[in-house]
Amino acid sequence: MDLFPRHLWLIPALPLAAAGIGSLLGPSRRRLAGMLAVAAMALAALLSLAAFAGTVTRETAGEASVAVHNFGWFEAGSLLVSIGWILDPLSAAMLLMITTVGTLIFLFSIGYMADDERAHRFFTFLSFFAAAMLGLVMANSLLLLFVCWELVGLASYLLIGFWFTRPAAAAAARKAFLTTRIGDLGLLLGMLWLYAETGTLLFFDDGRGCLESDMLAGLAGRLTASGLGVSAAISLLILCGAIGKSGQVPLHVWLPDAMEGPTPVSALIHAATMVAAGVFLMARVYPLAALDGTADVLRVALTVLTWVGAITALSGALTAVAQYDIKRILAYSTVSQLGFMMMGIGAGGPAVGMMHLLTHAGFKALLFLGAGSVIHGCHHEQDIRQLGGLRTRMRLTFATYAVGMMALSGVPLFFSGFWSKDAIVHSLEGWPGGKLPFVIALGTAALTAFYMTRQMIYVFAGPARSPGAAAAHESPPVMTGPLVMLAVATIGLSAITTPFVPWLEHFLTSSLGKGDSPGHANWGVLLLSGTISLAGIALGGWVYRRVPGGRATDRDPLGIRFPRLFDVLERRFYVDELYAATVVRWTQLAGWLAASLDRWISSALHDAAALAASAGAWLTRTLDQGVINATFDDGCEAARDSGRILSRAHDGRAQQYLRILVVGVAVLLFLLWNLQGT
Amino acid sequence: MESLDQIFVTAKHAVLGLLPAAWQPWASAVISVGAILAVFPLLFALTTVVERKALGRMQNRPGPNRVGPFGFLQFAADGIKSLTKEDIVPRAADPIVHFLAPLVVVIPPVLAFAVLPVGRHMVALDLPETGLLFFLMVGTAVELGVFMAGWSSHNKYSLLGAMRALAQLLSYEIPLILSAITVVMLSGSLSLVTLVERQAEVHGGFLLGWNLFTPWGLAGALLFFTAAVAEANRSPFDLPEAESEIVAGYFTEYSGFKFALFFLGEYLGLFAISGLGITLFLGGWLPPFSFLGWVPSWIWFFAKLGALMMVFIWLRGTLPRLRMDQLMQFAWQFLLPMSLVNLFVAGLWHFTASWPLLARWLLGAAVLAVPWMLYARGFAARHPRRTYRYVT
Amino acid sequence: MTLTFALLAGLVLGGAFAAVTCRNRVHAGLFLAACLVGLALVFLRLGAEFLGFIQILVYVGAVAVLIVFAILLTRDAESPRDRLANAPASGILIALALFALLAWAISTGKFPAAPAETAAVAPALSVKALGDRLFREYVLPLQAVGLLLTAALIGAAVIALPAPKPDPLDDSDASGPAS
Amino acid sequence: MSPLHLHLLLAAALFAIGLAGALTRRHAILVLIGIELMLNAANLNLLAFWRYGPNPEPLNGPIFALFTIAIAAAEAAVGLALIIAIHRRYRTTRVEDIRRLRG
Repeated sequence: MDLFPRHLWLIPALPLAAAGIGSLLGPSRRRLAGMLAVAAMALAALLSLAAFAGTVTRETAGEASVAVHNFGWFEAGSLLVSIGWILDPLSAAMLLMITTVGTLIFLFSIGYMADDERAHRFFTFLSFFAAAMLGLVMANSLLLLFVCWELVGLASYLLIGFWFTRPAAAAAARKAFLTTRIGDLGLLLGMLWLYAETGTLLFFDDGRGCLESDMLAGLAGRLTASGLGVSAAISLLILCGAIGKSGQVPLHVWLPDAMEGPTPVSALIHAATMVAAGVFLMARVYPLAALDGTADVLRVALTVLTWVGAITALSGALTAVAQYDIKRILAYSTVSQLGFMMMGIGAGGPAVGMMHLLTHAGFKALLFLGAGSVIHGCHHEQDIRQLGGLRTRMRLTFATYAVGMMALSGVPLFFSGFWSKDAIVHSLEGWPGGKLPFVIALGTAALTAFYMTRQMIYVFAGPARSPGAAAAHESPPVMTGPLVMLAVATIGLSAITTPFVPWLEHFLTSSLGKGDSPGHANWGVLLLSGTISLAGIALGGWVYRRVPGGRATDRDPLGIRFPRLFDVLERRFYVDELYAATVVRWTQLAGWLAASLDRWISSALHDAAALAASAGAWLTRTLDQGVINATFDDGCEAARDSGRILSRAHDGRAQQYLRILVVGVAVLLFLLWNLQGT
Repeated sequence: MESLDQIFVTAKHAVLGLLPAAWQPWASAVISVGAILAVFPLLFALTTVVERKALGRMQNRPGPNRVGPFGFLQFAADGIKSLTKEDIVPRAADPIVHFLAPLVVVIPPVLAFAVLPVGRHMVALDLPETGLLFFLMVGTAVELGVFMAGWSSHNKYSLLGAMRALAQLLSYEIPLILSAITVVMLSGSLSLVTLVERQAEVHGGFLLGWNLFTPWGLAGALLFFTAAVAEANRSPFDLPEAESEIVAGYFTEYSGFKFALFFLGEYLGLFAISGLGITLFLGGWLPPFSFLGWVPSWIWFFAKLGALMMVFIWLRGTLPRLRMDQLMQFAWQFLLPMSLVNLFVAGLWHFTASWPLLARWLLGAAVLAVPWMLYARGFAARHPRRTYRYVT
Repeated sequence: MTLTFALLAGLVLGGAFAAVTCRNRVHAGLFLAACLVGLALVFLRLGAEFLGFIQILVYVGAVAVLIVFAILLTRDAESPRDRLANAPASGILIALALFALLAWAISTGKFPAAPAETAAVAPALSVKALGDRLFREYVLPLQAVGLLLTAALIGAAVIALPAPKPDPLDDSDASGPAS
Repeated sequence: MSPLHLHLLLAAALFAIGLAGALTRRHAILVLIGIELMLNAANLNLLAFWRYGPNPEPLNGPIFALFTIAIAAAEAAVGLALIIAIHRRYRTTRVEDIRRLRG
């Protein structure tokens, strides 16, 4: 294994090169760009397969399953910042997953984006994203991970806003960017704190890494002022980043809107890989999070993690029930599944969570691609009420979609989703932190089955409810091919995820350590979750039995029965509205404060102007506070406006800036010399 | 012969010998300055006459032939006339700047002569470190003078002339300096004296190693003299003072002695820059062939200078004036790239020092010729041949 | 030594003061040139012959000329009365305060004293040595500066490019001031 | 008052004058002039320290001054180009008229 991990950089380098070349190509070469991206990705997949195999051999041979390659990045004075690659079961599995799923999705996008004249840009961004994501996964340094983390965010921004001519897309991109930033701030703080505590950001550095026993032992005793363990505090901060990226409550709002992007993007970034980055991050820093206390005492960070996951899972599933946009439904189910993974990590340890991550990546990508194929076939009709009857027109899509649906809703035995979710349920059942998450998980499982059934019925059953759906046609093989492969993978994975042949779990556990209550086969629970998912499907089938005969304008049967509840769900618990209100008020206040602070600096005349203007602006804003704005974007609007108020102080007069600058420098120099003098 | 070569130097030292040691540096400076101030204005006077006569011949007219033998005292007459003329300062003019401008135009070339070796050991001020730099530095000061003249006159034509002059001088300075730098690159010195001595080695027993006889030197010389003509506001680049377009450009509002100063400054500048060209490319005061070494060095220098003057006069008599945009385009789109290529060739020449002479030559020539042809083709493509309608 | 220095300092400061105070912009440009010439002479007195000449070559020959050129190109209809930005007092005050601060720091500051012999005679600034260091230790900054200048040339040409005209000669026209 | 102090004081004065100009003048080009003056003051400092500093051998002062000059040249070129462009676009060169960047 001399090639890896030393030359692990080859894997992200390939898509990066593809992106580089793609960025030079013109619209006329967009097909070539697509081919290039796919080829690079496939090559990367082969490489990561090799890496994976190497890890497996080492792991089975009982050698150290963690192989790292560290090197100095740059040196500033006494500070040497070093980064490195890591190749352990976790990263190996992730690499393999990303590259394979990525390859298939790239392939799919060739068909999906065939008639978009900016497809070359699309593939450039896509490859760039893949490179960043792979870098994130194989980073052996929190710093490198953070860098790639941000790059991934950028790529996601670019891709969500790929059709930036649509205001909705642009807004969604901005929203995703801003929202994830909030979390990333936490991650950044956590990183800095960790560095302050341990003096290194390398995860594994033969003994000196911040995730290795000595460092952890050093951290173990320390408490913050609030009595919270330092490691717990740090991992909570890191968890903020994970929450932002993985669309956990309360920062989940961006993920559904991100569906404005092209469907392959939703499949790759907002289902399979990027949103999983948060889960991956938590799995990576698990030793840190699991540090304070011992196994019998509950770990703060992990408890929070579990509860965040539980709440997210439930709310996501509930919301998904009442959505009409095919992609939004999938988005909310992604949110809830991510919650599941978080729960899994919190309760059952990283292996459990990661397992669900891997399987979920497979079948959720499958579902999204299926949705993409549907959308493509029905001429960009996304409202499930307008669809219907596609079972006969798009047989292949239907079959594969069904596989994905059953995997997601956890139909027993033959679908990976069942086993991985089941492992989580197991671990929750044995979790010392209480039974409630276990119940939530079961309820969510039922809901999942329910809304997936609803979607299936709406989309595929009965006759077509709109001309678009009536004119639907099966997608070209370049699109259906990946679907089939993913379906096969979904079923195939179930072989190695069962608690009877828990090969994958062992493989992952070997490097990540066990959780509080690792799931072990428990017939009762197994039976319970199986029946629950089947019950959910049955319930869905019963509730929506009349939909196939109905018309597009019919109200949702559930909506008829519980209108108020349904409205709440449809409006996504009014979270966006809540944010709009709060964020508006908050930014207002901040802007007004900042403006009034700035006042004394600049000269009297345009201060008066600033005061009047800011007061006026504030007044107007406070007036239309009364009207609750409908979307989060008004929050961004408000941010901009208050920025405007703020910027009254810098009125574009270079000389003002120069004045202030000089004064500041002079004061600094003065202080500097005085300090020298003393 | 040796004595004849060094006659001025020995004379100077003889004079210095009479003085107390303390004075000698000052005295030597004074003498050198005096010599420069005596020789070059005289040269200027003669050149004006010669130019007018030559132009006359080219235009089938006698030219000045009344004052003195063959009219060769014409300059005296003109000088007296301009000295005795009334000196008019326009009311709108900016008096101080208007007064300073001619000085700023005249003084730099005079300073430039200080570092110019007009003969073996015949240089007023040898700056071993920065001779060439000094020369270029004083050269740039002229621009400001021209601008001052044009602006201070508060005359539309003067201002136009000044603007043209600024644009032109700025633009042609770059190829000028770049082509001069090639010589510095290969001689490894900024001292003009050293630059001349470096060209003294003998090829094939008789031909001296003037830089002109190298591909980069040849191209450099062509570029340099082209730019030099522009720097000196000589036809065909005399747009700043194009009589037929903007009267007399930046010195429209000058009369009498100041006008003469402008005239003087222009010619001194021309001498200076030609002298620099001679020093850089034409072997300075060296004879072309080693067997002509018995001729005094200063004679060689002034012979070359005279020859160049004749060439400039010939150009003026022959070439029509460019248009402003053509002028700019020529500087920025032809001279500048070509001089950059020339720099590259000079580098090649340096690194192929071990090669046989012919190979180096061919290589350099090829590297220069290819872009040149490409440019030529590009221009031909961009500017279809104009059709002129002649009066028949 | 002090006399010549005083004269030069007077030239520099006077030129600078006139450059920033006089109404007439072209005069300001010319005073700037004068001030820079004086500064170049100071450099010569410091033994930095090369830099003195470069200073004149670049500043007087290029920058000053560019400035007056730009002044000519941008004659707009603003009356000469409003020649000061608003609240000039604060600006002057700030400048004075800064000068006071610097002067205080200089007069109180302890500087590593030069060895007697170097203090007495100017160190020879040989262009060869300069080039050596420039192309050995400082080759990277040198490259960077080269890049910067190229970018500035192109950038200035593009920026000053007037609203696109069909005539391809304009870019050469515009890049004139960018030299 | 050693020569070094004299030169530093000269530089400081030059800088202050340039700063005052940059702060108080209206015409963008005059502001630019002020900035050039400040740069030159910095150059003077560099050379003074090189000349009277403990070890003039490394020639750091002149080299830095050289870089400064080059950068100043670039700055002037771009700055003037900008001013010309702005003038062409907005018909003004008064600094506080050029306020498109204000909030």
